[in-house]
Amino acid sequence: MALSRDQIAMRVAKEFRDGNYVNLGIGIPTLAANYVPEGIDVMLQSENGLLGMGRYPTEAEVDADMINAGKETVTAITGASIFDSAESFAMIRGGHVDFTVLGAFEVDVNGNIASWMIPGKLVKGMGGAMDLVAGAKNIIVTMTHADKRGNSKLLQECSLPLTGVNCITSIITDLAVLEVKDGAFHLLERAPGVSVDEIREKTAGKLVVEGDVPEMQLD
Amino acid sequence: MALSRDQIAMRVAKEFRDGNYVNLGIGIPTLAANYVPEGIDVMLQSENGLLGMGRYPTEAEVDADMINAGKETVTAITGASIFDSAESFAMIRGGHVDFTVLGAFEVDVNGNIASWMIPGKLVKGMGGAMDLVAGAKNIIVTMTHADKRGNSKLLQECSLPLTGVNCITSIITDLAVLEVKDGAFHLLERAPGVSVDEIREKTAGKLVVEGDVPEMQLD
Amino acid sequence: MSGFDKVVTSYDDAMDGLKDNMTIIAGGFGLCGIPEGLINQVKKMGTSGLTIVSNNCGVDGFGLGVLLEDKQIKKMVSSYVGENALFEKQLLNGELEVELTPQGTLAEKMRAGGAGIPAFFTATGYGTPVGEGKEVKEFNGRPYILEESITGDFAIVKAWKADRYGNCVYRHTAQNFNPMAATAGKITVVEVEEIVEPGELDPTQIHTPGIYVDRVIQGTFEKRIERKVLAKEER
Amino acid sequence: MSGFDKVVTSYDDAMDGLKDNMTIIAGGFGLCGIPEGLINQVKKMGTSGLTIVSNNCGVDGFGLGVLLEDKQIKKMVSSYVGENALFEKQLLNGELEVELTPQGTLAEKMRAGGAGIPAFFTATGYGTPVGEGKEVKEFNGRPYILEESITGDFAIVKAWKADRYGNCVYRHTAQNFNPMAATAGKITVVEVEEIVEPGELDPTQIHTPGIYVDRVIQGTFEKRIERKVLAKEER
Repeated sequence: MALSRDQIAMRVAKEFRDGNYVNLGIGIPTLAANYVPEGIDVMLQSENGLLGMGRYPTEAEVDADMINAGKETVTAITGASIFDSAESFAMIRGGHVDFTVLGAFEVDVNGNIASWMIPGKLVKGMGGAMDLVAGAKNIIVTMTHADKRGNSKLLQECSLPLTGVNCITSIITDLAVLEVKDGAFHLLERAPGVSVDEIREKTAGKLVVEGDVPEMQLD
Repeated sequence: MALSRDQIAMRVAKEFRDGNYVNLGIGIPTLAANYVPEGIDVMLQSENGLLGMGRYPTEAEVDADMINAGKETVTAITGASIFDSAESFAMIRGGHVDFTVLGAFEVDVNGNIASWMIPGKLVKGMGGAMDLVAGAKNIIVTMTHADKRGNSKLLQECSLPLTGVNCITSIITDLAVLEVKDGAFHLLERAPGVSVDEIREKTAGKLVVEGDVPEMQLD
Repeated sequence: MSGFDKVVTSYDDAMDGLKDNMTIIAGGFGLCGIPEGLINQVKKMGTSGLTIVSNNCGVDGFGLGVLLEDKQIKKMVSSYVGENALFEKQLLNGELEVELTPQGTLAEKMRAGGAGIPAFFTATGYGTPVGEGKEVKEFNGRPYILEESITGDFAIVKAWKADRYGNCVYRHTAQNFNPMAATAGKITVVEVEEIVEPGELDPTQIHTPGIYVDRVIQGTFEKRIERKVLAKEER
Repeated sequence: MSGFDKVVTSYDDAMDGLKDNMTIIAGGFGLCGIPEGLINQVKKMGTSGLTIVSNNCGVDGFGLGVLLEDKQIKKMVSSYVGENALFEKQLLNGELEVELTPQGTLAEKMRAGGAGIPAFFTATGYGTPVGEGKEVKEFNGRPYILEESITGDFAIVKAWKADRYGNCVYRHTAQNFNPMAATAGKITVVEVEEIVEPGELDPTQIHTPGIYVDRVIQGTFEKRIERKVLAKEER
């Protein structure tokens, strides 16, 4: 069975180590914050200028001056720091953030990613995505393995305008966990009940499968 | 009569306008702070990271964490701000400081300045001098017109390694006030009792004298 | 210290000197920490042909969005736009030009503009449409693109508190682009929630030293919230 | 949040991993705001062949000057040196190399190193010995030189207060190069006057966010004054 959005987030959260600084993009990545394993603490970085992002506020806590990168009202944890956007992106671009998790339209076997622009549709902008993929120590791309019409999002070469080049090493989809290296997708784990054949069929770019591919552990 | 060090500083201070931010180098420039005309306020910038430098401390006020760019104990005025060295030089290099006043070994007719290095002598470094001459809106060089052996410091071309190029427009010496433009020193004012001939004799670079040259007003 | 008193008492004085075709750098992220009154003053003045450098362009009827109503903006330099219908319409009509700039590059361009750095290399945008036509140089085997800095004729900034000398502090994430914007304007105008006397702000805790600031004006703020999301138990 | 607790309790732990021929970036200006105990630990370890990036090199017997005694320093990157006799001697002997760097360029190189900017253009040093051999490019008709950023294997920093997560504040002008140094070390060690609990520092008033900091150690400081000058009436 393909994973739900929450299950993808759950699998993402298993990558985090205690003491990691993590930037989570909008959508599935944001959900990962709900599934950080017990005994592990991560500190969330919000690129508008907040390190140590907390939960959403109660009505009484709502403050127009306290928002996250998605422009949502938010709180800060004890021990947070708040700073300007140049400092925030100095952290990101200087490689100080341990994990960036973000969505994508396409990823290819060379670690290129397209996530911000579909020609012909209105282009709203890249926000901080190009900075995040250029700067983070580790990037995890989360997305469905194929689009709604069944077209693979894991390509030999991205067709859409890129967000960054040679930067993606780790992909977690509703079907699989893959590593990108040496010009290929390497299958590391399958979603429970999903066959290697199905993954092979839905992966347009070169796929390397070595030995038995274990199922993901989600609990 | 050639001006004393304090008289040079006095003449320098007459250049300041109310509300100017000023960085004063070590030596004669520092003295200028004592002669700021009545009704005029300037705010002193110290490049180690202090805007609004005050007087020296009393014994009770001495604080090892409160020093100026000359590494002297100092105080801050009410309304001062204190910041890191990158911010301090952002101000200087970004052209936000109205006046830099500094000494020099040599200045030439193209506005080049040499002030930090005499080959053969031990070189201690340029500190912030290269940043200051590259960045300040207005630079005033203060120095004696000639060295102790009578050699002019106002040259056709600097002979010592430079601190900056094409950056000096204003020179105040013990003999004269000069503007540097169009490849020449333009004599604007004479020290009281000093003749144009004496200045001409002690100026090695091209000197332009137009009309009657007034005496400096020092009171 | 009257020469350092930056306080002005009218919005006309605050934006005096703004002319058609100028560039304005505006602080703010979304609707958070935006100089609401200064933006409204630009609308009132009717100045046109403006280039606005700001991470976003407000929403319909609020923030920088109001400058679209009379087509005052010629060009936006932003990382993310189109949160309002009017923007989209003018963009598709060709009445409005957009230069999309990665958010971190935009912040750095403003800082560099204020700090006398005309250009810097960054990995951000290399190999993407953002890097097209830009100089590429390798450092330690990795390619970087050259990005030029940004300065403006005006910078409009929203601070929490400022003293009469222009020393500013920002509140929470309303800080965002404001400190960099403040450094990059030929004329920097700060609209604040509270004007205090010099000495009331701790000298080591000032976000924007007064040297960057030309004018300070007391504002009143609606502080509209773009996306109010509450904790689960309150939903 | 134990994974974020950066506090170490011994100087051995604080500088663990330092090896011969490494580069250390050190905060401080003159003797103000220097990590006294960390410097002494480097002396105790006897590590040699070090490249030290710091605005100055201390004085005879104090600050970075103590690392000269056993010739631990191979190269200094500084804007102003030679406040001590031993430095001068080793420099003239050719036992010590110095790369003189303008003070503002040095600060910016550290900041750039921490911020992922490999190089930037600056007017500072153009046409001088500092500019020799460096790329020159014109922007708006003015020539600028290309300066590369600096990172270190270690950064040693002196802060006033830090919480357990490594969030730091600096006191008065002891701030100087410390915040930039903190961003530019592969391993950043902060020696502080006081360790506080998370939450005790105002989140909007933190000079160095903890993300840059790997280790925090409680120090004791002599805080020697280089040039004590008193107000006239007290002399």
